[in-house]
Amino acid sequence: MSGPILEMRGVSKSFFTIKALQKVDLTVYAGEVHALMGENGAGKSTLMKILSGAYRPDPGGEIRIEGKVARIEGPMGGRNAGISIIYQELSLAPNLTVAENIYLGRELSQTGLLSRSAMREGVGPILQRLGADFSASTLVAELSMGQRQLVEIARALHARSKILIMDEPTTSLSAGESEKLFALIRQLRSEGLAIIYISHRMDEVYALGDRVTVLRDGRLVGSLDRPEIRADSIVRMMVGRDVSSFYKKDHDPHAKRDRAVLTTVDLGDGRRVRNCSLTVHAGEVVGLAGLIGAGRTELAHLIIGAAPKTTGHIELDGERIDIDTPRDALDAGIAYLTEDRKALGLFLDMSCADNINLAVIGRDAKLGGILDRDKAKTRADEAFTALGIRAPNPGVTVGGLSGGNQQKVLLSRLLATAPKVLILDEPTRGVDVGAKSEIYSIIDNLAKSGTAILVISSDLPEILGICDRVLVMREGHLAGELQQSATSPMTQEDIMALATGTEHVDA
Amino acid sequence: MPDNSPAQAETAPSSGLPSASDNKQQRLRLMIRAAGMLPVLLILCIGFHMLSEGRFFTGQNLGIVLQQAAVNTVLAAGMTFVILTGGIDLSVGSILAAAAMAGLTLSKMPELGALWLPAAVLTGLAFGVVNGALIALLRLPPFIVTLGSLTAVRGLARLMGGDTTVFNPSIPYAFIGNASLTIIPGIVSIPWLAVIALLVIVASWLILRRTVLGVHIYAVGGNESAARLAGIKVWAVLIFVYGMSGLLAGLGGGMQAARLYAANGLQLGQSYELDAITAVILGGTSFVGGIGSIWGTLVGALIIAVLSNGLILVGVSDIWQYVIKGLVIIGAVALDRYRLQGSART
Amino acid sequence: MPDNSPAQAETAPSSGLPSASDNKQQRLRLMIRAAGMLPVLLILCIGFHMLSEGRFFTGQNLGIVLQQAAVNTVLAAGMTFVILTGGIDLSVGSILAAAAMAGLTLSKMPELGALWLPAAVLTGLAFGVVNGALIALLRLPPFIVTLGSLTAVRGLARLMGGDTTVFNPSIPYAFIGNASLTIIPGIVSIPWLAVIALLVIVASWLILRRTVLGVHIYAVGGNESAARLAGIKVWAVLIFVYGMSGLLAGLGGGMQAARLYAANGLQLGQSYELDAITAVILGGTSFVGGIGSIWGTLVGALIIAVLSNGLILVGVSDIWQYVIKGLVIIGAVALDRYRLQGSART
Amino acid sequence: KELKSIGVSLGSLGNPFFVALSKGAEFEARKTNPNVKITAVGFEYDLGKQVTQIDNFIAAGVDMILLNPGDPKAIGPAIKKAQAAGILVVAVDTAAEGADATVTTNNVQAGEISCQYIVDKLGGKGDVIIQNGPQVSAVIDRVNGCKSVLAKAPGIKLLSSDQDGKGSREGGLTVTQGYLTRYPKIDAIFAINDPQAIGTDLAARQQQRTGIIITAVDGAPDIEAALKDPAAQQIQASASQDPFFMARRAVQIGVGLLNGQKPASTVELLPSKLITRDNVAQYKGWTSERKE
Ligand SMILES: Nc1ncnc2c1ncn2[C@@H]1O[C@H](COP(=O)(O)OP(=O)(O)OP(=O)(O)O)[C@@H](O)[C@H]1O
Ligand SMILES: Nc1ncnc2c1ncn2[C@@H]1O[C@H](COP(=O)(O)OP(=O)(O)OP(=O)(O)O)[C@@H](O)[C@H]1O
Ligand SMILES: [Mg+2]
Ligand SMILES: [Mg+2]
Repeated sequence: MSGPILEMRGVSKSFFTIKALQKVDLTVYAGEVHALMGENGAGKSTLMKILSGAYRPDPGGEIRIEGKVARIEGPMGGRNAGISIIYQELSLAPNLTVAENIYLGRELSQTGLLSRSAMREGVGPILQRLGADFSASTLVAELSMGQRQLVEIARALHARSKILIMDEPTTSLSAGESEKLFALIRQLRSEGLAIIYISHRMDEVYALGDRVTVLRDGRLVGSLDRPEIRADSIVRMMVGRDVSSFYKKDHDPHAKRDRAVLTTVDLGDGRRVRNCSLTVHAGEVVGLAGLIGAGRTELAHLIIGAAPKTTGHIELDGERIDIDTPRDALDAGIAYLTEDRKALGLFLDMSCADNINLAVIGRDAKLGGILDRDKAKTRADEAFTALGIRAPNPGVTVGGLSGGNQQKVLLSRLLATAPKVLILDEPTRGVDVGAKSEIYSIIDNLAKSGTAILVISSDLPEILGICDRVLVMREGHLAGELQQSATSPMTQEDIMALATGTEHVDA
Repeated sequence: MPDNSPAQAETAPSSGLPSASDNKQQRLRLMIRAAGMLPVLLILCIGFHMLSEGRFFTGQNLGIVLQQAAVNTVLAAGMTFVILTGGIDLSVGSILAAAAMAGLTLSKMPELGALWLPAAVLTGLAFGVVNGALIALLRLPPFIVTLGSLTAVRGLARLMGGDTTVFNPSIPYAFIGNASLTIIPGIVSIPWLAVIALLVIVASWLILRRTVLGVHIYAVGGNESAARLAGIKVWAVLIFVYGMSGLLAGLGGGMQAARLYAANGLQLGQSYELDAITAVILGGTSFVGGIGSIWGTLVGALIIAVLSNGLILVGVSDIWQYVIKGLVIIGAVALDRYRLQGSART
Repeated sequence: MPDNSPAQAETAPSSGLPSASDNKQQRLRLMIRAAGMLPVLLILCIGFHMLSEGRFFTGQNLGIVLQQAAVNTVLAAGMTFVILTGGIDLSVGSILAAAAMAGLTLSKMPELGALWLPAAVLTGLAFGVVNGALIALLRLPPFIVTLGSLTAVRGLARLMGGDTTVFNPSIPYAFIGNASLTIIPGIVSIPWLAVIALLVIVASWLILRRTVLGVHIYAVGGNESAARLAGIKVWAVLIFVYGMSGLLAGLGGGMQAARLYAANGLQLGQSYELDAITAVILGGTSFVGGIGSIWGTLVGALIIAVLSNGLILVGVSDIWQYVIKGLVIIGAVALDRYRLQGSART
Repeated sequence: KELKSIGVSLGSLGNPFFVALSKGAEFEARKTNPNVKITAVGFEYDLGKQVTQIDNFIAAGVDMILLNPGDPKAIGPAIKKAQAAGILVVAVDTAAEGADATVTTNNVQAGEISCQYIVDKLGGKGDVIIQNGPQVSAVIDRVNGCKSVLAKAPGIKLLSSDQDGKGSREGGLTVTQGYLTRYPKIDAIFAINDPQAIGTDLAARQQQRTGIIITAVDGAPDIEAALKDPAAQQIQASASQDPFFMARRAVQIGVGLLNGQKPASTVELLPSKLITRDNVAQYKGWTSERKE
């Protein structure tokens, strides 16, 4: 084997007082997929941002590329060193077209004038390879989250570099798109690229990883070679303890369900959702699967009144109710966890306590509007213990928490309203294994206590693991239903078949 | 407008300090942030005191400074509500003029004269609610709506007085404009205008920090779409803040009327909005919304008043007052930025 | 400031119609968006023509409208660059005054007189670059920085002329201020001021739409941190846009000087920034940055000029001009919003 | 030739002085032709805006422009343009280069009599402040008139003349508050116009400073009231202007010119009379019903 293409030695980084990385080493070879693992906040993204030039490391460490010491100064430095990166937080300009975003910072020009057509043509092949269903001249603002992620991937691939970093590239992709990406990654590996791959989805790491490096609390824990890659060992290295029974299903999945809580009849918005009729019973966990852009989020928005419906109506406990705004939904007892917690869920500059109490402070208030600060404090403290939120105290701002803890804060806000129906949109997106299993057990406990739960997820193992019944959406309508039964368990293939509509499956 | 955060190439908000050990330092940082421009204010005061041969820190002069700061403080308090939601209100100067005209006109009617102050305040409220309704219900950009009413309300203010100065040397409650509240007879007294301004600040603080509405205002400014999904009636919050800004502009109009015994639809309140916005921003409230405090606004308004007063005391000519004021405003935020960065680095 | 998008609870712009079948409709929508306020402009023109008994659409009057729109168009073009990056420049009026003063002062020197126009433009550029440097390098908020220079530069402009009017009836190149370019002798001629404004618009369009720098300006406005991560020198882009705004304000100062043969540090350019910003926003450029076009700005500037001219032609009194102007500005954006919503629904 | 339409461009409508001016113009114009079309606009002391307004008047085809020039010299080219379009231009309140005629108050004289009053009252000895205002020619003339009188009295010390009271009550109040703190002894203040004088008085009363003689120029309605107000003892005189009459004269001269009658002189200076607390009862103010 030739020498490593990348060596990082003793790299540290602190933000003011937090030590995000302490003397971390990383060695990557050409032609391998190197998985970087760790809990939320372990420092994975920070390490990669140092490599790409977005952050400047603390003095002391050393980075070698192809054996030569490299000083990476600024994003341009990273690019010139042959490194391209897909950032965890999408970093696209929504007001520009797909082609402009892909070429951003290295536009094609002729005698000082921009060559738009050349750029459009230049990105065609890569979009095709990724199976993108949008054109190079589409505005990024018009794309869904998943499609935007494809643009990010296209941008990184298009730069044709030696080292490709992918920081959680599949969080917004569903099984189909992910498969296409994996095929591409394998091909790039065979072409001799070094790929650093970060994900919280174990199955992806098993499928792709040639080697795994694990970080914990900003320190290197160790590296594993292909033969040593096993779930228990990785998880133990990440978390520092064993995580048993990942998917928890203590509530009875086969119980007889006769009390329908949420029923939608022929719901549609005249655009992306048509004739959706579904029912969720008390104590039931129903999954909603589908490809990206199938309209699942849109359907959830219709149910909670965040988008105007043109057809159909909603019944709660058998009675027809009018829901025109999210406020109506909350008052009726329907709570919704958004898929985009930063943009649509949290108030990053506000404290955890304020975030948790936000939906119920009106209910708690004294004299018609004076904050009940004691009640709010108690509620926040309770939520911290109940969900195991790891933060110094409820007074710190949410923006500083790790993804998993942010998700739990958001979940606490919904639970504070004591909902009858809980709609969870991608509840574990970007959340590490430890927090994931905690969220699963929260869902399980809620189901046990009789809450009707609808889980929208693109993570098929997750859907199969926690749901009693799965609905599949395709192109805006419900394409079918799969029932968990003792004799024939649901499989990923069943779901994919319904989601893509390629093959007829008896439901 | 982008709030150029001090973090350099870093993308994520640099706020995060989850680990317990750092908690103390975080609190310290927050305190420094809250203290905000106070050091700048102190430096200015002391500087002017020395340059003016000890004329600045006299009971009488401090009274004058407070009085001059009062109207701008009241306007800036209203502006704080608006800017906290990420909006802006350019129409406060015109609303102030219209309210003063309405109040003075009423004050000259024999039977209704005593009601002039409520009339002025309600006039302001009415214009503010119209602004808010246009912004919240028709979803028009605040800058354009209030720019439009800056112009239109100015016209209405002139119409009210038939385009001349309305004056009433015997306006009821004139004491709020020129008299002082005596605390210790002969030694400490505070101008009534300053008392009113202080009450407005305290009331604003109560609303912002002790009521549900206050939390909702910060939430709408922090993340409007999340606020909507969390069940907050965003439109109601917006109408409230613009209504509040209008109401306080109306109160400011009443204060000016009592102080000057006169109002002129065209001249009164010209470009007051710039002073109010400056006070808010000097006070550390972020233009993107969701971050800021009313105490900062008070400090900001005091800085502006001290600057105007001090430069005259020192005998700086009118022209140089412009130059120096401009530079001090820029210098103050630069200092603030530098100070915050420094503290963040230690 | 939040750009209250017409979409309801949706967060991201709800415009999206990615599938190919909808492509035509999308293009139609884009065209309507680009046409922007054109219908409003046409309605105003026709309305004024009828109300003024046919005086509006005469060669002479159209020339006057174009000439009056010219300076504001030039300022608004610079402002478009700034607002596209999500910033704002309040200092253009003061910079215009300072540049005009500098130019006129130079024009009276026998040897250097001919250089007065470049001198004015360079003066503007210098102030603009200082603004840009403060914003880009010290990362101060644009509103405060340019508010500070609004004041400080005004003071400097007054200093330059010793606080009096500088007057030069024989200023070189006076023709650009008052003469016209004849296209068809005796029938069609365009004021030189309008020609300059049009050239500025075309040049701005070229920069924004046909150069790499233009894409970078849009990118910084759309997502500043993404732009930084893509290796764009954000600081350079910011210095460029504020420099450009200053340069064009300097050019505007030169144009005013040539038109008036005179300049006054105190009086010239007062609150021009509001007109420039109004033109930009009427033209559909978003305050949050990243979205907008220079053609829209041209239409916005023409609307303002037509309004001023038409109201006088019709003989509306000064007071009512205020009221009507304010309402038209609000009405225009409301109409625009309504129109876009309508088209989005079809 | 009949006067069919007239354009009026004034400093700022909304200022009672200019309102009285525009009323006088309207009164006289209606007397010659009851159907005359009058458009009065304020240029807010922006020369560029005034030139624009003149252009618009040209486009609107008026017969005469009544003008309060933003700058006496700089407005010259615009006046020429209007004249080239066959329009008569008459300047009021401030002289303008090239205008067909000018009617103004004698502002130098107004400043003189207002400050002479101070000198006389002080017996030629004392500390005096000139509270300046926006640097337009009328203000500059008044200050020059005042300075020339003060210079003739060697016992008078001029403490300051470089602060701008912005022509308003508020500005006068703010500036005076500073002055009162800065100077322990002030014997008299000359304010360049009436609103500033009233602001000055308010500041003095607020700080219980007495013995300051305040004089001004204008004779506006509010100074009339103040001169009659026993509480405002320190306001003692104002050199009056008569805007209503000024505008009427301007229109009269203009109509004469339209019909080929040349006035004796292109500049008509209207003398200013000093109103004091003693003679204010006889003063006929700006807003009194005028029919003659
Ligand atoms: N810009 C920043 N300013 C301050 N602290 C930061 C910043 N970026 C990251 N941190 C902190 O550094 C630590 C490591 O964060 P990092 O984003 O690298 O974690 P990660 O392993 O990528 O986590 P995740 O799996 O959630 O993406 C965290 O404690 C985080 O709060
Ligand atoms: N914010 C948005 N702006 C524009 N179009 C959108 C937006 N969100 C979704 N869409 C479009 O609406 C359709 C349905 O998207 P939706 O998000 O409801 O699907 P989903 O099944 O939840 O997929 P995802 O996994 O991406 O969340 C897609 O075609 C998508 O392009
Ligand atoms: Mg990460
Ligand atoms: Mg979704």
